[in-house]
Amino acid sequence: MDTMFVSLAVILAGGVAALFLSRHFTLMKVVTIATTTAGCGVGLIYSLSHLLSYAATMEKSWSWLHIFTLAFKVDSISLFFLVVIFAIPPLALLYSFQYMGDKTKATRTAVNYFFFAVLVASMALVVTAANIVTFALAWEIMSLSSFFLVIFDYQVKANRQAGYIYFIFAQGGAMFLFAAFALLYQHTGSLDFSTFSTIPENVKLLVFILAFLCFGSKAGVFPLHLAKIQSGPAAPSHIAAIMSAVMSKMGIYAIFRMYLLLDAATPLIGQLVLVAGIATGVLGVVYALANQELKKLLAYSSVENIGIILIGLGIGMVGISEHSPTMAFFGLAGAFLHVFNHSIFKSLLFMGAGAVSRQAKTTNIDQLGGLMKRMPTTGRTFLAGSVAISGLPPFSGFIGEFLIYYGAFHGISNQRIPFILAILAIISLAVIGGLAGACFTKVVGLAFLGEPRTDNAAQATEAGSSMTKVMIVLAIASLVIGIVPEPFIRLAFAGLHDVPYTAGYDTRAFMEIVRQVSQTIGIFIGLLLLLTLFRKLLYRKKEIGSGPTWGCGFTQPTVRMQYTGTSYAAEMIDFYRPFVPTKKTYTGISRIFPGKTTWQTEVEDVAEIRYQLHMIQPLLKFLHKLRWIQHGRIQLYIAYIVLAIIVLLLFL
Amino acid sequence: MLEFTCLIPLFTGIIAMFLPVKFGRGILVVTAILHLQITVLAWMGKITPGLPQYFSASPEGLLVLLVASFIFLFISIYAVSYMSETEITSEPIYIGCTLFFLSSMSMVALADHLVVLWIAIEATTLMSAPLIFLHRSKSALEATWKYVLICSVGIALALLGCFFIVLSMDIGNVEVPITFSALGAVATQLDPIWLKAGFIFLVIGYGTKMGLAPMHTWLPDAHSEAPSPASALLSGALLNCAFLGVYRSHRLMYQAGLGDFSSNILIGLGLLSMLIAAIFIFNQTGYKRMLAYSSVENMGIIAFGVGIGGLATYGAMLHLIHHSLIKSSLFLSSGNILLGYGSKLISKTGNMARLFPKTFIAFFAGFAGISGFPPFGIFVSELLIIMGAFQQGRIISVSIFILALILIFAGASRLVMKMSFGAWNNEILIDEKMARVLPSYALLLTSIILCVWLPDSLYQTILSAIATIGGTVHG
Amino acid sequence: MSAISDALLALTLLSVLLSLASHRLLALVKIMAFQGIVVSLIPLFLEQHMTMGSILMLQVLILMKGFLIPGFIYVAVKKIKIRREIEPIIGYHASLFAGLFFILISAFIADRIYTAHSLPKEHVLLMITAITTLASGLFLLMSRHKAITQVIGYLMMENGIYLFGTALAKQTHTQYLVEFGVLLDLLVGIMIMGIVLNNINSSFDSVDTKLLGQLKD
Amino acid sequence: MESIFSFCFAILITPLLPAVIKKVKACFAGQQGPPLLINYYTMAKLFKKGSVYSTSTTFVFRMGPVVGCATSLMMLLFFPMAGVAPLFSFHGDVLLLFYLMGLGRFFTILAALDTASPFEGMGAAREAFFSILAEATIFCILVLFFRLTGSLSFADFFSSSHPIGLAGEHGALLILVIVALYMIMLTENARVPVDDPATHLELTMIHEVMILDHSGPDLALIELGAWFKLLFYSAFLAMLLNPFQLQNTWLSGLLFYAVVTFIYITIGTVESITARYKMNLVPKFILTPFVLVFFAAILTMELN
Repeated sequence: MDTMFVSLAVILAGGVAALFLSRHFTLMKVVTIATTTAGCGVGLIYSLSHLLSYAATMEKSWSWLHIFTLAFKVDSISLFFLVVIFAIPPLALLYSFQYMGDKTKATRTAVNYFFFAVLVASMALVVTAANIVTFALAWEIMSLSSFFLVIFDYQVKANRQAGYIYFIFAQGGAMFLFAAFALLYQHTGSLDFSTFSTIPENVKLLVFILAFLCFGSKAGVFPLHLAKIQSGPAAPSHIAAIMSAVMSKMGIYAIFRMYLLLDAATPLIGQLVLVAGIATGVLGVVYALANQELKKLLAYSSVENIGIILIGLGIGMVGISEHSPTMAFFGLAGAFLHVFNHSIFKSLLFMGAGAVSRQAKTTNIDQLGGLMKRMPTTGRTFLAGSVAISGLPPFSGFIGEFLIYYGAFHGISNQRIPFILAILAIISLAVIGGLAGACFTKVVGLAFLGEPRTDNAAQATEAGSSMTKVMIVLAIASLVIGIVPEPFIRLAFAGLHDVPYTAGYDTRAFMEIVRQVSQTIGIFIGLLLLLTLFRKLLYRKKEIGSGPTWGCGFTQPTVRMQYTGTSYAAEMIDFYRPFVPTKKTYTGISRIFPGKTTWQTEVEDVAEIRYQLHMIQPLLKFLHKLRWIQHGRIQLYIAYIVLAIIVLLLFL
Repeated sequence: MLEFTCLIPLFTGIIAMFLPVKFGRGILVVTAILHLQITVLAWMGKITPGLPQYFSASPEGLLVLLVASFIFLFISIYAVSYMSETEITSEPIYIGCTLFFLSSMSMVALADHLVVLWIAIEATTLMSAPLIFLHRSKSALEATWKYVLICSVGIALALLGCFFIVLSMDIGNVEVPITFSALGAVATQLDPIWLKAGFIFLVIGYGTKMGLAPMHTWLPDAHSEAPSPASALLSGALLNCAFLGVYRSHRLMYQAGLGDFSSNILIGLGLLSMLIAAIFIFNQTGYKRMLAYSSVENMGIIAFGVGIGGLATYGAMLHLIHHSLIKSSLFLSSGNILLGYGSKLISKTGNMARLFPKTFIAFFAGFAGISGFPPFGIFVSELLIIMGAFQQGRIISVSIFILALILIFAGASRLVMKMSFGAWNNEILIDEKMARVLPSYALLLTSIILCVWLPDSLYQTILSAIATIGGTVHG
Repeated sequence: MSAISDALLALTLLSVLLSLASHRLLALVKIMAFQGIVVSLIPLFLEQHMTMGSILMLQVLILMKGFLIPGFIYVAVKKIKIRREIEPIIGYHASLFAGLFFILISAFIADRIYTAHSLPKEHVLLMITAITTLASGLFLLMSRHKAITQVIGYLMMENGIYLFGTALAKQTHTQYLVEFGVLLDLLVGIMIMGIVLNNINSSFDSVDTKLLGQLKD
Repeated sequence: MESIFSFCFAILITPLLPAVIKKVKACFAGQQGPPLLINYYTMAKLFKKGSVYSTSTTFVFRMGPVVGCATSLMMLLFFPMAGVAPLFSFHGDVLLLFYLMGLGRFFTILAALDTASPFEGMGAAREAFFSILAEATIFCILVLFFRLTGSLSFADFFSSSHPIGLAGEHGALLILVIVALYMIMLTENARVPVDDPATHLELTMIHEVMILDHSGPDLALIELGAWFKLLFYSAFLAMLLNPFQLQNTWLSGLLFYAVVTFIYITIGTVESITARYKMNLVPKFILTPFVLVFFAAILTMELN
């Protein structure tokens, strides 16, 4: 455990070093990145070695402010999440070396690195915290530091807006968290996590829901996802990658940890998580499909993946309450593995988006195109990430979903509610997979393939080597996990080692299946190579012509005739119309010689609209009406005092 | 002689009134240091009150005294630099009144006698009114007028409350000195009805001074119109002193077995203050007014915490300390902003992060602190208050509490974001100086330090202060 | 003894009602001077044992309430060019009825208080007067535009509190407590208000608090 | 040995069967129709040719046909033709296989978008949309089958001791499944009434419009992939329909291919007697099987 604190100290030292070296831009970056990476490396080795050796839980605590203890505890679940926390940030930092290249923003970059280090350290503390106060402390530091990371580019109004919404969700969520903890404290009288299970059954559900509101908003559960989808596009790409890939997993961790600690008998919790997961997954991907802003799309896709993870967790929880060990084990393991996988390919995709925004000056899909030729490495790695995130073999996304499917299928039993939930989970997973495929074919097909739609896109060049190298590493990692999933599945299983319900589950039979999966993917790749060879043979010594795309008889095609993201998604979005309101503005044609007409569609987030319409506007209106109170007339001010006296005297 | 804490500033204040400006500034700082030294001596128990029938060194009094003395030191350092930038026509008056103000506040902190406390609080009004009126503008005049009139009415009512408590002694046939400590010992013999009536008048009276809604109406005007060092003193020290009056009345009620009655009133007023603050922080136009409403909110939080009792009382006391530190720091920063941008309107500020980086750090850190983010202490105190409220089973109250906190945060953060990061293209009038930034940093740093390491004596003092109203940190 | 004090109390009540119905500023100031003297005299006729100290205090009070403060306001009114109308927010007739209503309520409250606590009934009228004066003072504060009238309202409120104190407090506990408190209150309140008033006059050319409503949200 | 033979036979016979459809359609039109071996000739011709690539395209365009064909072939590798144990199988293989199909589709769509042609983009969008709906139905069928057999493998579904079939247990439920699967087959293989492979107007196409720019061996691979896929679906259907449990492998194989041919004939018949749906009615058409299967799956809740 001390090793971990040492690594955190090193990470923080890297962050502080950035503040002191902000005048020497390159030196600052080198020192910070090297130090922080070293710290993360130590942490990674520590967590991996303990995780795989099934080491017993470790605890450590200090007294704080006389009445609290700062208690930390490491078990297999923490270790698993620590692996993610320590594995991804170094890559993001390496990526940032060239991505954060603006020397005029040296101070700001230094501050960014500082808070980056704080964020990593606080996330490590979140997953190791063992009592209320420690957890709340780490959680709040995490929220605050990530806020500063989000508003890096604060000159842009939209980014400030995003930062604001992020801030509100963070603090609002924290308040719900405080309430949940306080409710626990009311019943246990203790701050320690281990006493949670002793509270009355009927309170547990309430506690969980309160906590879920907090953790869900951090993770990005629909309809609490607004902060997440706002912050994703606003933050610099490597930050967005960390936030989406790692920090939102803290929400998942906390939901799961809360569930374990509460040890509630009610099946409602599992059902709630599952249903939330289904809604989040499906709506997340539909919105991803509907959005043309690449980073926003990726943020929505994170929402979708959180949905998948929650479906896994939900399956696991339902399995636990139904005493179905297979369902429980594989639901949870699938969720864990997907946490790991998603952190890899989502980082990859965000970094790709960052490279695109840097090189092509825009991330709007409808203005991109043809980048595969201009940015070959970014394009190829992005393609790999897209296949992975669509859950398609032979990349890593499939493996996590496979485990969840496996758990869900084994949940199909005689009990009605779990049966229906399992069916819904399976179908929604399938639908999510299909939609994700549609979504990412849109991104790759329209942004990277075809012809550039604007000059900016046409003039894009490949991103710097530190950026592309990181992306290559991540892409290869995704592929390796997909082809040789066994060690990584073992990692997820090891993460479940300390979960009481699934402890001691015999995984040998399943490992056989995993080997088969691996083998089948091998066969597939072999077949693919064979066919490629066959194709090569067929084309040997043949004339390969090239010409323009056939325009179906149209002789003067322009790049603007290409299908756009909006048109690609239109029909699919239309299918989900009630949940995906689309604002269409059409100027219409009038007069005999019509002027310029415009047609514009914009997809709005249903949650945002509802909040705006039913919460924020009435609230603001109400508050505005009450502003009359402070009208400036002293006579009435005195009347308030008199009134207060009279009212209080009535209680006498 | 603990009374030196009142006498020294009084004496130096008179001197400063008649000396040239140059010496006055020195006297201000020297007095602040002296005062802090005496206060620390008092903390160590080295000196005791000379007039025990009127004054006593109660733990809560010492707490408030220390906080006031501590922030006074930094505010006076700031004030020296601030005054050199602004042209104040009557600087000797300002320095003199500031010192008198400190004197009267020290008196409040030490007063044990019901009427002496009342007189001291009255005196704070007298001494602080010239501070608010310092700029002699129309709006300053209006603010002063409202401050004086409303506070006078409130204080007059508090006097009535004192009479009622004396009456409750008469009816209960109690023959003790009218000090809080003496009354506390015989509290159960006092007539409950008159005691309750007395409490109501006291809480309304002192609550007016403390800024509890609906008596808070003077507060935003006065805080926004006063020069920033004075605002910082008003918010950081004066409100605490007024709170002391409320707190001691509540303790008397608690000792008389009427704790539920006074608790409910405090909770009600506290929540009302928070909600009112929430209303006005949304779409607020002036940043000093925003800070003033935030003071209303935080006084509400303290009243709420004290009303809840138990663990929450400890939280409220911590909140008092940290609020004073952070809020005075914020007001000092706001002084820099006012100097730099030349306007109190939020719409006429912006992009502090770039143009005003040092102040920005202090201002934004202060905002994060006041909103309850670690590593500032309000994180702990709010958590404790919420936990305490749940522990007492006050679910509905705490729901309102949390709702108000969220609303206030949503309102304030929008404004602070606008000021910190919003677009702004004009010139900065007066640049920031280290002398005007360091005091803010020092205050914030103190809050951080106290959140990491709470000295044992401070902890024990808080414990003994809250023990008398059933406050505890265990169970 | 009690006949004189009752008469004084009746005079006080009368002055209260008069002040509520008064049209002219100067008349109002005079009424207040009169009320100040009457109110200060009342304890003289209630006390069983007068000491030198209390008599001295009494003189100071009379001087303050009867002459100094009204004189001060009188000068202020004379000096500044303002309309001598009172400018009520609530009309004179309504104010008068409000005054009567206050008396009614006070009588009710006083009765409740004295029966509930079986206090000596001799002070009932004093109590009624006290509450009425207090309430009317607050009423004046709330229902008049001019800053000067508000000062007068505050003065009246202080008179009420003073009477209250006299009615309730046994002198044994409160050695000059009431007098001292009220004096200080007056000092603080009136002095500062006076200074402010002067400044208001020079800044706004008027002491109408309508102009003092600029600070708002 | 049997497995390898079965697989090879299926591969070899694949091009033959779609010709049946053409023949049937010709019959309905009163024509003679092309010879049954027409597709072999076409293949040979395409393999001989070279290709013309659009300047817009990248390597993705060339990958499309290969991946598509490979994924279709994978299905046949794992499918127990005529009840003969397939070459490979494991518990859970269906999940992997259907996701591989998704991969094939992914690359087909990308290849279409790579051409920068508005028409191909349109076809790609439709393909993506309709396949999502179809996928939900397929997974619903898997739920149902898992409920019946407790397994997730084609081999266990059809070549175990208690294969799923119309004649077996719960045959009644399977009627719903068969109807649904038939409709899914029409959807996934771009047949009437979802898509008309014989149309000449690009705006109304789905699958055909996506491969406009492919030529030569690439086109051949795409065609092959499509035929493999069609064979897989009709084999799937045939396994469900086949009422006999014959011990003799040869006989059952014969019977199986007879049923498969019958299915091809019905496709031809449907194509001859119905018109394709308007594009906005297609989602409804695809949702129908989903509802059917979901209903069937819910019904299984009562089983034990």
